[in-house]
Amino acid sequence: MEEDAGGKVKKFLYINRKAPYGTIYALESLEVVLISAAFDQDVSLAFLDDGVYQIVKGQHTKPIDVKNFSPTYRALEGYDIEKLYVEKESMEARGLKEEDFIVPVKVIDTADMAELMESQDVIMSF
Amino acid sequence: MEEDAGGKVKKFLYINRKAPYGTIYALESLEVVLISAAFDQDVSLAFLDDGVYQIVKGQHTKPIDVKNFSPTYRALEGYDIEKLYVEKESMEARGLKEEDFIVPVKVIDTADMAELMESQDVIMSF
Amino acid sequence: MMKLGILINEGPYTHQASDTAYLFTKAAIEKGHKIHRVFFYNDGVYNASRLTEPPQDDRHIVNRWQKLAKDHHIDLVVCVAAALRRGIKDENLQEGFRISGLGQLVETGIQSDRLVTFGD
Amino acid sequence: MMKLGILINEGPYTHQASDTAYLFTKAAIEKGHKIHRVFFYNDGVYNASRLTEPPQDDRHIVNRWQKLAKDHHIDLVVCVAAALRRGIKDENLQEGFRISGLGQLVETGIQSDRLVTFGD
Amino acid sequence: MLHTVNKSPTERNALESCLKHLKKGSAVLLIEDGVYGALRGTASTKMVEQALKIHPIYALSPDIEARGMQDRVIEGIKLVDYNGFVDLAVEYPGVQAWL
Amino acid sequence: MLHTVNKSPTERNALESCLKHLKKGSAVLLIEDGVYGALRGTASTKMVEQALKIHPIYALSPDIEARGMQDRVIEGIKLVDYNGFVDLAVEYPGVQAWL
Repeated sequence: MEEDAGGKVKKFLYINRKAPYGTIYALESLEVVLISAAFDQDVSLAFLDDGVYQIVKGQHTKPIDVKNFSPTYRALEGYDIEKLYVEKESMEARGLKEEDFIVPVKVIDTADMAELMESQDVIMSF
Repeated sequence: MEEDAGGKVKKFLYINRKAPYGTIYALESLEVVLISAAFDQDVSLAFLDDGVYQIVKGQHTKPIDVKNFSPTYRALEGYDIEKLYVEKESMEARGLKEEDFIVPVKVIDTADMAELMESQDVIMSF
Repeated sequence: MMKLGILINEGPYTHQASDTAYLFTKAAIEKGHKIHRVFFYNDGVYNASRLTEPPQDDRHIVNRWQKLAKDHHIDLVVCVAAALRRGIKDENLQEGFRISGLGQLVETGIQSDRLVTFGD
Repeated sequence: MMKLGILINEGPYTHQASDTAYLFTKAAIEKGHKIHRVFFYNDGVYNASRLTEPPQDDRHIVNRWQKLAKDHHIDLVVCVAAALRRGIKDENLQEGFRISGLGQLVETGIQSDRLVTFGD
Repeated sequence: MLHTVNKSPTERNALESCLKHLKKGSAVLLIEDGVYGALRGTASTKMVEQALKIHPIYALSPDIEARGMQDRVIEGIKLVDYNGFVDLAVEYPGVQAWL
Repeated sequence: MLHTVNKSPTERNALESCLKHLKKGSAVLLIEDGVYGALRGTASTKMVEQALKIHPIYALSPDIEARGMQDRVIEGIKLVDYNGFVDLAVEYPGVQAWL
């Protein structure tokens, strides 16, 4: 892997707005996040709208014969990817609480989420 | 083409709920409808939700370099496919009127659309 | 016992449609129903690619369909028009699938007691 | 003049994403901007299939990308992981595209002044 | 008629449109991301509970479990596995997918 | 930031979610099926007109014309072609796609 990016450090935000398993977007987004760890950038993840479902505890995918990738979010910490933001309004509209998530997250409101988006150099959405 | 289906005549309903061009579903649905003409079945088309956009007049697709398939709906009559239903509530929520459509349609309300769906033998949605 | 037709409109891995269709079809067979045909349309044609190579720890959607079809003599039909514009041809078609016209879908609707659609 | 990176997440014909990305990229080149890379991810990898054969009266999305890249020396990169699980390999890869790792996408984000995403 | 819905009600309009088109005797089966429509305490719960007064609503338990939603299902929604899905498809006179 | 939306507001929640996340100085560009959000007299018109009071909203005219919507665009929404799309992507400090 070529990891030399000329010493630049940019703020990367990965936006997750889709539920897991119904489509592959959540998984393939996570695959990019993992790769980005090798580039020493300033990485954040945002979970809003149905994206908050990606990190809910208690996923058991054996009955649909698909790999459960939710534990991988826990591994992000080991790659120094620790800035995970969940939008409060999205979480509440789905009856979820902070303790329902598989990883520590920072819950922020819509205004702060908008602020976070605005402050980024590179935004990836899948 | 094998058109012998053992003499059975079934009621086929093609349900169109998606806008044209953003995705290929409207076009590929129309391709099935055209083929079904060869089978002497009792064919109806339903346009509801964003599907009503498929048959709006005045489509000019040259600027996006995609083929304009809306005139094909006019050709359906030549194949004895004449039962085209548009849902009134869907049409009105999009600011459309019966005269905005490229083909003659029957405008029916949600209750009648539900009735139409219920009375079919085979329903295809794309 | 009924005759079921299956329509799959999305490609493997990207959408769950093909997974659900497979598990439904398998359950239907085990219950003694007959599968008249599985028809692959729209992006569903990608389910027939012989070149598909998922990660080792993932299910192999293409080969799974192939095996089910072989074990139970199921007709797996890929729409020729949808396949051509998506780069699926005899050249990369998995054994056990066949390419044919859309008429086969209409015929499936006519001949089956139920047509069950899986898509996006 | 700016350096632009393009990300395409959907396959040809099925979604308009690749069409829009192409017309955007062409306009950007004509305006004198530089395209750092076009990266094909998710179903976007299907844009690189050499076997694609649209109807005669339709645009040829794959060959159009190929020509644009050739005329303007654009790097067209297909993600290897996304491609393998979708049956895109050297065997059916159109000339002018290359298969590489996801790191190339991150690098595109780092090196480009703007990353513009087209998807579903 | 058995109506299948595979889209999340907080992302798309499929479930809402489906529920508006139910006739007496029809049932709904929530599958794939559609199972998010089966949950308590969400923005779509009330709409689903209203429909549940008149129509049987089922949800595919493998999809519920995959998404970690097993403890959140609205009371009265019946869980079925793939065998149950087949039985429903056979029991009702037709299957309509709300794609 | 330039926010692009390519989904119909009557099918999905992308436009609504986007409009909630606009910061001062941000603009919206409607493309592909997103251009249905640019229309007068629809269920989403009011929401878009509200946002238009604060933020510039653009729509991609090739997509408007493809869909036959050229006579229905809300006053104040500016039409751009692919060149204009490029100019907007360059003018704003970043582009965020609401997929």
